[in-house]
Amino acid sequence: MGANGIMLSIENLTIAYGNIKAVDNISLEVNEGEIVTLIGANGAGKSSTLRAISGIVPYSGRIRYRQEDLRGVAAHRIVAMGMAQVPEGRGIFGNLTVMENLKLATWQRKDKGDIPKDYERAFGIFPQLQKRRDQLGGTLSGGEQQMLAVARALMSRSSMMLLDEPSMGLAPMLVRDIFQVLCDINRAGTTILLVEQNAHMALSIAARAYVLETGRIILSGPGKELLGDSRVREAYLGVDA
Amino acid sequence: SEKGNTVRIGVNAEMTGDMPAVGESCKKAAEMAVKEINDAGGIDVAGQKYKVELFVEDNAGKPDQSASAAQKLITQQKVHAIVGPNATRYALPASEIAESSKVVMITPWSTNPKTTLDAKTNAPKKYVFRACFIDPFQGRVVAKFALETLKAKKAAVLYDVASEYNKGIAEIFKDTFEQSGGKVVAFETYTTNDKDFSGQLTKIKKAQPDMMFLPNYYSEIPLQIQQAKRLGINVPFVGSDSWGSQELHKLCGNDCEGYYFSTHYAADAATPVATKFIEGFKAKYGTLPDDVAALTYDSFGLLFQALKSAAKLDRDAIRDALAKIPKYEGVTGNMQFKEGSGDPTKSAVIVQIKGGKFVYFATANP
Amino acid sequence: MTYVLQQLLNALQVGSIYALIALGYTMVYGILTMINFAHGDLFMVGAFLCFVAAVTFNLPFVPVLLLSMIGVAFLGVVIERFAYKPLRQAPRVSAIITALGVGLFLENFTLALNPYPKQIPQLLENTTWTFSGLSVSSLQVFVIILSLVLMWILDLIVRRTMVGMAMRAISWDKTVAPLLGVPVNMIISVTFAIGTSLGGAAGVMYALAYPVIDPYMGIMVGWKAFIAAVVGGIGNIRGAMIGGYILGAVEIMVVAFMPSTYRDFIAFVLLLVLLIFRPYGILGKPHPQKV
Amino acid sequence: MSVLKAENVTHYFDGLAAVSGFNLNLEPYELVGIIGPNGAGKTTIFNLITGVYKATHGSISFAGTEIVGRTPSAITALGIARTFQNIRLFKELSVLDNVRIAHYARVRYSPVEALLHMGRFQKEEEEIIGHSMDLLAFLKLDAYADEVSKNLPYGLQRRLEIARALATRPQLLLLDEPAAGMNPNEVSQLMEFIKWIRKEFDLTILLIEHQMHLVMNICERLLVLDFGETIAEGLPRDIQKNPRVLEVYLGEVKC
Amino acid sequence: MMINTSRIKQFKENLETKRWLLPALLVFVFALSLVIQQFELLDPYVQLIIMYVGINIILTLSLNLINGYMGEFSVGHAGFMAIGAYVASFLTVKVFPTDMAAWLFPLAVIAGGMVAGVVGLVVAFPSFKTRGDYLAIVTLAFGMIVKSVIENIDALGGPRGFLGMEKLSTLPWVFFWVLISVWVIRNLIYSNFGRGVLSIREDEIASDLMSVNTNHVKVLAFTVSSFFAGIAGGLFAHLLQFINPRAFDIIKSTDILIMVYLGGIGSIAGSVIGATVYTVLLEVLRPMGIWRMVFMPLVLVLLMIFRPRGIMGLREFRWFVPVRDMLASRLWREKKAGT
Ligand SMILES: Nc1ncnc2c1ncn2[C@@H]1O[C@H](COP(=O)(O)OP(=O)(O)OP(=O)(O)O)[C@@H](O)[C@H]1O
Ligand SMILES: Nc1ncnc2c1ncn2[C@@H]1O[C@H](COP(=O)(O)OP(=O)(O)OP(=O)(O)O)[C@@H](O)[C@H]1O
Ligand SMILES: [Mg+2]
Ligand SMILES: [Mg+2]
Repeated sequence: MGANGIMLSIENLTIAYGNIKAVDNISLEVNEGEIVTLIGANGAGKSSTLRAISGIVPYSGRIRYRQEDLRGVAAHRIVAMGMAQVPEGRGIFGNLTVMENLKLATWQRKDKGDIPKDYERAFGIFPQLQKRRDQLGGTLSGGEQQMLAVARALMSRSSMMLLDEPSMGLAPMLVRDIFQVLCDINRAGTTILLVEQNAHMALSIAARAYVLETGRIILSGPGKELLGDSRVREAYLGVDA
Repeated sequence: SEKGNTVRIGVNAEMTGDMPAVGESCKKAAEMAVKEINDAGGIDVAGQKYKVELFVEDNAGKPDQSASAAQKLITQQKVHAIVGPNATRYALPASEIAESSKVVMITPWSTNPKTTLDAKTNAPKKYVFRACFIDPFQGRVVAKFALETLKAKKAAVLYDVASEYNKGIAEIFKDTFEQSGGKVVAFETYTTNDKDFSGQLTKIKKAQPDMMFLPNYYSEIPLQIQQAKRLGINVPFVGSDSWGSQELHKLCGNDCEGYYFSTHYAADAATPVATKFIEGFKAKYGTLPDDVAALTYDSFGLLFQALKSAAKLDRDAIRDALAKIPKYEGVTGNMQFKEGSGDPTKSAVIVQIKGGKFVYFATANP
Repeated sequence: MTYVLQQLLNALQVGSIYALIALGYTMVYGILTMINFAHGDLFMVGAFLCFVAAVTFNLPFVPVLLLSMIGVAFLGVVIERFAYKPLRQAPRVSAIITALGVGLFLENFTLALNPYPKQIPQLLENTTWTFSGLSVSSLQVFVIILSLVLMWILDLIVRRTMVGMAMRAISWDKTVAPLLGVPVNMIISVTFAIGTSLGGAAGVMYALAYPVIDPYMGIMVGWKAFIAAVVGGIGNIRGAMIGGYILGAVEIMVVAFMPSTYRDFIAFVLLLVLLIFRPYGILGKPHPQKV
Repeated sequence: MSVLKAENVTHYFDGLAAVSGFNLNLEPYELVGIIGPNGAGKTTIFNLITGVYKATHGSISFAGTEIVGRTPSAITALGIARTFQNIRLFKELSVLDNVRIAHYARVRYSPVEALLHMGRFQKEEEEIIGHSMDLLAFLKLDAYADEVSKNLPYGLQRRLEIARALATRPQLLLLDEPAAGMNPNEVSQLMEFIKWIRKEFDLTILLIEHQMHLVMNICERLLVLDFGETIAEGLPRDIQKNPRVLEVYLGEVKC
Repeated sequence: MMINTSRIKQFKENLETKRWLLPALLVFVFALSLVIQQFELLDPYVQLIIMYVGINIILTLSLNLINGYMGEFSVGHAGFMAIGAYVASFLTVKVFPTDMAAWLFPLAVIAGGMVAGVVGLVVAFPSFKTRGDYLAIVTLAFGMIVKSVIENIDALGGPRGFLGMEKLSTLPWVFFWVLISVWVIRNLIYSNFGRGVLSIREDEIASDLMSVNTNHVKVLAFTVSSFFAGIAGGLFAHLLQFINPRAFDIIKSTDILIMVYLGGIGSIAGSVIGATVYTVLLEVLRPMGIWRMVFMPLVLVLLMIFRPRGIMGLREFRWFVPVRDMLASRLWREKKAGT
């Protein structure tokens, strides 16, 4: 893929909270149409990276989305540019109904007329949600909440989706479902940057992967390749090398 | 200890806090009195002409600040005498300081008997005076007026329980009224800053009084009367000197028409002194003076008269001259300090509200 | 019976006003978990704007109401931008103390401009109807109805509109909202505008019902409305309404059936007892503390 | 006698069973691990043991004493200490003060003695400082004693939490995801460290962990939780082969 | 290693020698205040202001214990002050023989503080269950209840207030009580209980789980805090010689709050500075008239924006910190090196 194919590029990103450097000078890129995954232990800086991309934490370095520098662009404007995030812990508004949660995600959209079509698309992907349209987000089961979070990101008409640990807290069956949906969405044209603890699963669907450790990228390469890497196997898959 | 060749007079007034309007009136009258005497060339004390210099301190409607204002006037500004504070709760702490510093303090408006008395011995304080009559007198005047003139048998009282003035006068009214054969059928209270009295008034209505006594501040009177009328209480309303602000007309409009209150003076039955003051005040500030203004002006008048007869310009000489004033003709009537007391002998008047004016109705002598 | 009805009616009027002010507290709290102690003083500013509009500009009721609401809303938004926004990351109490400071500033600034209490002219025809001893004034009815209508509208805004949805979302989680494209600062400003404009409306209503106003009028009413908001469950719109009516009812009913001297004492003791049994207010829920 | 015995412990949140029918018997000096997917109820079990939540049903006894219904501070004073999944240090306080606070229950002097600086006060305070510093030195944190704890790097914050827990002189130590945020190297060190403190302080240890490497290597026994229920229990070796457990942690999707 | 140790020793000795300066200075000032009192050396106005400053320091310190050190938000502190003021005044005026009042004055003040302290429990108990804004309401309502109760007790003069106290609060007495309150709060804060108080502010749950008996700590903190508020009340009453319920209303509570947050939370030095700056500034700006009341809140708002924790927030004047605490780690190292 050429330069045009680069959807998101990050150069020399550093994020610090006070004295603590959460992310230390990392660079990575995501090409259009790819699933790229970022794995690493707790506190490695994965979520911080996503937050920086979405413009909700200050950072140094350069983040470009479709060639545009995102520095100084307000978080809600970045969403309008077509990049949505499914945050860590799902970020469902427990006091809003399923429908309201979805509706809120259309805040930045200009093409109000197309919105109904997108509800249909979302409900097509997650038929379970349709049955629970008027239920409060807080009362959904974990898996349903995660689906809602993904559906919500779809509603903002994003061409790129950032997901922070979508498998967190899900029963194995649901984990599989969610990953299946991610593959489907990706095949339908959405670029995905996926942060995961469930390294095995993530590596198996990702085109490429980066391994983050205490704020630094220590490894990168095609997903399948890393799946076989002994260091990865030992550290993240709980399998003795 | 006093410095310079001016007579230095301090004002300790409630400029901020819970009764800024009182402080404002007090300050205006003080400035007017001082300007008048200076325009007339100053004041003669023991054969020498002095200009009068005024020092106004805000007591912020707080007892501690009232004390520090008094103390500041005494030791920093080195005043010869102090006028104010007006409300008893601020006058009391200031009076303790004036008394112990041996500086004359005249409160224009504190009608509580305790202000001029030593709290321990109940003997009069030596340096504390007032320009107004005291609550028991006023309470009795109103009670007598209600019984004799209004022929009321059953009275209702609504007063602010958190305010010493209102409570004091309400209780004296009740005692006098019941001793003289009347009956107080409702004795209801509220708390300062309340604006809704509907609960109390509904209860009062049930008690079916012939008259209602409202010894409360003028800014509350319109609300109380309007709400009472709206509930269908149509009896005469009677008040005390705290009604006596020209602002009452602005605030009350027609609702207060025809009602009575006891006060210090009546502008229409005014003596030439009073007329001159009223005209002067109107010319200077564009409003009619209220009784805080009149009493402040009289406090200054008392001081000036005392100064003229003082043996020398000195705090003790002023106090002696003041205590011995033969008779002072003031805006609020003639007065004289009772032997060895800071309380003047003076009469009260009952005025009626008529056509947006306070109209003289009767005089009550002590 | 008439007596009880009359007192109930009184309670309803007092409660409506408390509820209206409590709503403003609750809206701001709901979204920022910040107690806007300046709210009572914004309410006072509303009453003074009513005076200016009605007396200086001689406007009739509807423009007066709108002008006060808009004026106070504007002031609220300005205060939020300059005094509260810089403190969003600071300890919560700093913002509360700032709000206290802003309130004191508003009181004393107004006082510096107007030392005397002001009278509000009768902007609305006020007739009193009597039904077998029960007095009902048109103003009373109007205050109660307008309060209810404003509350209803607010409830609609918060429950049904996109902006209301965003407000609820922000109150649930401030950090996620921007990730969905919701402009958080804008919504907070709108919330302040709505919350404070309700304070302004309450100021006008109060000024009509109790037409003598002064710069310190907001202090006590403000504290009481805050109590109402907390009793109802702070952050909860319907809770604020319920809290307001409860406080109004308690105050009036103590006076109605007990010596009025004990009103404050009994009213506050009752509120304390209520808080002991429902420590988070009537409709409030404790924020679950995840360990 | 067993150190901790939980029998049929059940806990509901708003009608949802976060833990149901949980049983556990810890022998002295045992090192037992609890694993399971997120939200399985692992932390809730810690909260039930330490008194943060009161079990809806069931009983928990510590060294023979029933502890359900006691306050957390009382339970801690009995000899159970813990660390937290999401670090809960006293952020604005110094590292040393964090550890000193954990001595609370063992102080014998009264407030009056503290006021008057009477003998016992001086002596105990010095002892506390000495003990705290020794502990910090033991855990190689003494160099940071005067540092404000929120300024420590993540890994040291975790270690400080352990130091703080040890300062309460526990018999039973509960560690909630102690390896979270550590790289494989650090995890290896942590494994040694846990074994070492167990020996030094003669502890019984119950730990929650997601890092299989750690769990499989140091735990003598494992419990696997899912949806509040214990789905497997046994030796790490057996657990590792248990198909149901494998399913919880691994899975495959064709993309 | 040798060099290092000796340097610490030197530092410690240095600190310890200089440390005598502060108590010495305080004793000197106390003696001075006695002399001033005896020979009327100071302008009574300045004396009065200094006494206000002193009383406000006690109030600020005591509220800082709850709001600053423990991290609660109590807004009814004037209520405790009222209790102390009324109890002490009632004793000196109505109970103690008149000629003995001056001698028994300290007793009256202490009694006022103790009653206030006991009543402090009333607020401590709800604090077991509620926190934050709900506890704020409890304290607010408490303040209003105290005011309303006093208004209804005729023996205390009701709204008319209580008077007849002699001017028994003198510079030495106020100074003495300031010293006591600073000393008590400092010694408590730098003890086990004080650490408990701080840990509640930082994280109440963790504190409980680190064996801190949070209920005990809260009871102690509320009792000590209200005790000193009561002491301040007794001094205040015998300075003004007149008290009424209104002097202890919500506005007074607000003033105390402002002094706490102005000076800085969780700091003795902050309380001293906050109370002094606020009191003195109010006096100095008196010539501004109404505008002083406009100006002061602006100062407060600006300070909060630029220093959200107040002037000395969470910092301490180093001589207030016991050597044992300040040099804890160094002394330990020194000892290790020695053995
Ligand atoms: N708001 C914050 N303030 C201070 N430190 C923070 C903040 N957010 C994160 N950190 C710290 O930054 C580091 C990286 O955190 P981050 O959340 O990015 O990690 P992560 O890789 O997403 O971990 P996890 O797997 O737990 O989600 C951690 O040490 C964390 O404690
Ligand atoms: N205070 C609470 N109120 C309501 N629900 C709670 C509370 N605490 C925990 N839960 C719920 O109980 C369940 C178990 O939570 P718990 O924290 O014990 O999980 P866990 O096994 O420790 O997971 P993790 O590995 O993510 O830490 C979850 O569904 C959680 O949402
Ligand atoms: Mg993360
Ligand atoms: Mg957990």
